[in-house]
Amino acid sequence: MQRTLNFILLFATLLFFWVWMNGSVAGDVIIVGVLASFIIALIFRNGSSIFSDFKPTPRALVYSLLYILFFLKELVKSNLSLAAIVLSPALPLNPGIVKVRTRLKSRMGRLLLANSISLTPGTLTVEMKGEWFYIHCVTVKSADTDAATAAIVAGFERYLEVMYG
Amino acid sequence: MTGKNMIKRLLALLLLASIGAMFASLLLAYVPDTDLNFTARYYAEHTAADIGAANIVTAIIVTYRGLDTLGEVTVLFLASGIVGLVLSFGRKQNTTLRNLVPVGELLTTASQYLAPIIMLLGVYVFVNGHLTPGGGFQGGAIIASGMLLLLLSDPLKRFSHTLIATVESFSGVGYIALGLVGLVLAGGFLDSRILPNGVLGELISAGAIPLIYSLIGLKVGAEFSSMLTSLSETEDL
Amino acid sequence: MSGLMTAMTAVLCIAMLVAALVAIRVLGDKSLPIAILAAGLVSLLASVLFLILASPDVAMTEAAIGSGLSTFLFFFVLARIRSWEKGEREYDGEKHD
Amino acid sequence: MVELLIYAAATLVGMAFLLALYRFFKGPSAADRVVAFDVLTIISISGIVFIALAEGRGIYLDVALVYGLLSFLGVIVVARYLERGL
Amino acid sequence: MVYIAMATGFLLILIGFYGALTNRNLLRMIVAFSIADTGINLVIISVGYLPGRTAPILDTTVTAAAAAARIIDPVPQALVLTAIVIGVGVTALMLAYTLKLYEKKRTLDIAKFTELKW
Amino acid sequence: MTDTPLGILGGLLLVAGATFLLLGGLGLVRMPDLFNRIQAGTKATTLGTLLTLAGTACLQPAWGIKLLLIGMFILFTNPVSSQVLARAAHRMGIEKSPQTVVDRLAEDTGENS
Repeated sequence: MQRTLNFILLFATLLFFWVWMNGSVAGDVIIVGVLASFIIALIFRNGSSIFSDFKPTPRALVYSLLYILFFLKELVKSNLSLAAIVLSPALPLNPGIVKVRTRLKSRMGRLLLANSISLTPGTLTVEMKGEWFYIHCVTVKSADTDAATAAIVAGFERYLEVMYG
Repeated sequence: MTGKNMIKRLLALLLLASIGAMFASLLLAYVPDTDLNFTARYYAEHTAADIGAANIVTAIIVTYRGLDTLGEVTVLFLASGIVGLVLSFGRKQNTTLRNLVPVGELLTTASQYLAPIIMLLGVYVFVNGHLTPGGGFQGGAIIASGMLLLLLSDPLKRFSHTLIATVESFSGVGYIALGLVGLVLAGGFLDSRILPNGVLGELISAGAIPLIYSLIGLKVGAEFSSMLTSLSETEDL
Repeated sequence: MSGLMTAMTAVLCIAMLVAALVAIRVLGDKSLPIAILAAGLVSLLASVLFLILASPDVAMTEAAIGSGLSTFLFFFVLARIRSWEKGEREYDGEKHD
Repeated sequence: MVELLIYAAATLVGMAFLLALYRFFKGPSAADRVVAFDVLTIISISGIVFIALAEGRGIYLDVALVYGLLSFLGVIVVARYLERGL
Repeated sequence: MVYIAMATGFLLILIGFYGALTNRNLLRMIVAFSIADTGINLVIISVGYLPGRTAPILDTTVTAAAAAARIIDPVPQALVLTAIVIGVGVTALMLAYTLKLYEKKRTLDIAKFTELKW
Repeated sequence: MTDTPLGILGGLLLVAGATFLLLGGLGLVRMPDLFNRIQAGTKATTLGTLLTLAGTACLQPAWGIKLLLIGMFILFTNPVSSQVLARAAHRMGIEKSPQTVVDRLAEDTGENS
């Protein structure tokens, strides 16, 4: 049962990407896409799709929209702060690797969290071990684990927890 | 030793200088054409009506010069076969498996999600070979890159040889069979006009080109994959 | 916009020549992984140059092959040689001259 | 006006490219060069988009698609080699 | 623009030959060969380029009727496309031989392989 | 490529994206050690490329779908490569800049502290 669901999800994701790549929903495109997605999903039947762990509740849909907005805001904000650092003649750095804790369990959620942390400049995921993430920061505000968790992880985790758990 | 090296280097430089002078004369005498030459003009004017492919390069590779492409695919097949053969000679029997640095969680997860999408991109590239840039060779290379991602996320992973060999032989046989059908039904070996040309710019058009290019794509992908696997299996048994 | 294209070509060509010279150790680093990386850079930049020369098919081939496959082949052989040399000193690629 | 802006943007991209090339040339360690390689490939995607814009041909974007999805493979290969995981 | 690209192609060929002739490490020679390969492809492509024209793919901007006046020569592209793929096959073949030679001799120095010298 | 408001907006976005690319290149040259270079280099260039894609989408609205797809691929693949590289660098024991205040990972794994 779980495997069938997984297969269907992967198939749907691939078909979605196929239509996106082609940029059209003409009949022949869909037919070829169904065929190609089916074969690839068959080859990767042990694999999983981006939406495998997604919780299909209305709240999660709203939160994923909010998550994208929040992420874009963080991206621009932190890029500007990094730009200030790079442009200042003295290079006010205070680098270090801190340890943070995450509550996320699902693979996709953890991947998204690590990617979001890496993409916001100033923080970079170096290693993931169980519930501990090791983050390199350009400016370390506090080496304490709990304070760093609140500063780096909490913002993203709030949304991801609802979406992927 | 150093003196001998010196002489060798000097000779190499002399040789290169002469080749370089040749190249320089070629470059200085080169004037870009202002118009297409005879062959190119023929292709430009007749492809759309005769073959029905929007991508003229694809029309040349698959139909006008189809026999050359058959040769290329054969060369690639031989290369991958010889790589496998050379590496399987005198393989050591009892080497221990390497103890590698384990792969990080992020890469395993990401490759699991990305590999199907890379494969899908490969299929997109070779199915749309007659409309957009790309085609069988590029699509095959992209599919092999997807395999490569899987291999990187688990260096000791072993792919199914039978699957790769089956895909390779089926696509090869299908390619030849389509060529023979062209010989019977249309103008000659590997003629794509065994199916109707359709409307220029649609996905299913240009005769048998999407079909032939898909088979080439699968074959090239399987050949690259078998090269990768035979290289990655040099040390076990 | 041909001026833009010409400037782009010039920048790319400079980059390719520098990378090629690094690769065969006329200038720059002498280690073998760097040489392979530089050769990969040459082929990736060549793909952009092919696109400027109005041949997207070739550009796509070069991008698909140069980005992963050929680099991987080189590094895999290098890694095998390194693992066979385990116990001897670290492989630096330049033992013999 | 728009053309002028495109020229300005292309100039800035070219300068970024040259800076990254300097880092590739300079080193000092192998990993530094890999970072520079990564940055050069990302900048090249912008370059491809600029070429498509200048020529006005949307089909060139397919190349950027392949480039964007595959260029990270090279970096991963080198990184795995450097950490002795290949 | 064509001249710059063509000159770069020729220079890459020369650099590749120089590297293949002066280096004694087998892997480095293969790297040099692949650079020369890229250079040759670049030269062939720039021969096919016609200034002010665009890629040989028909769509709404380049219609089939206007194709002969708008596109560049497609034949060199078809040649180079297959040449690149074959180039990777050849590189893989050379690397496999190198691996085998290393396994036998435990060295990558070309001067140490003396069996075929006379 | 006309001077419509959307076209002007696209041009400005292009310039903004190119500025971020330049900042990334500058950071790559100026930063003192490898981890900071990864931060400055790959992150700023990601935003720069995204803005460039957005600007192009404004200039040529018909390409929007494909540009969005390219942007998504970049967002998905780029952090993966930089994380793998950072991890490899840490395992190799790349020298960190003397300004580094804390390294919990080296403390926990006990290597190359």
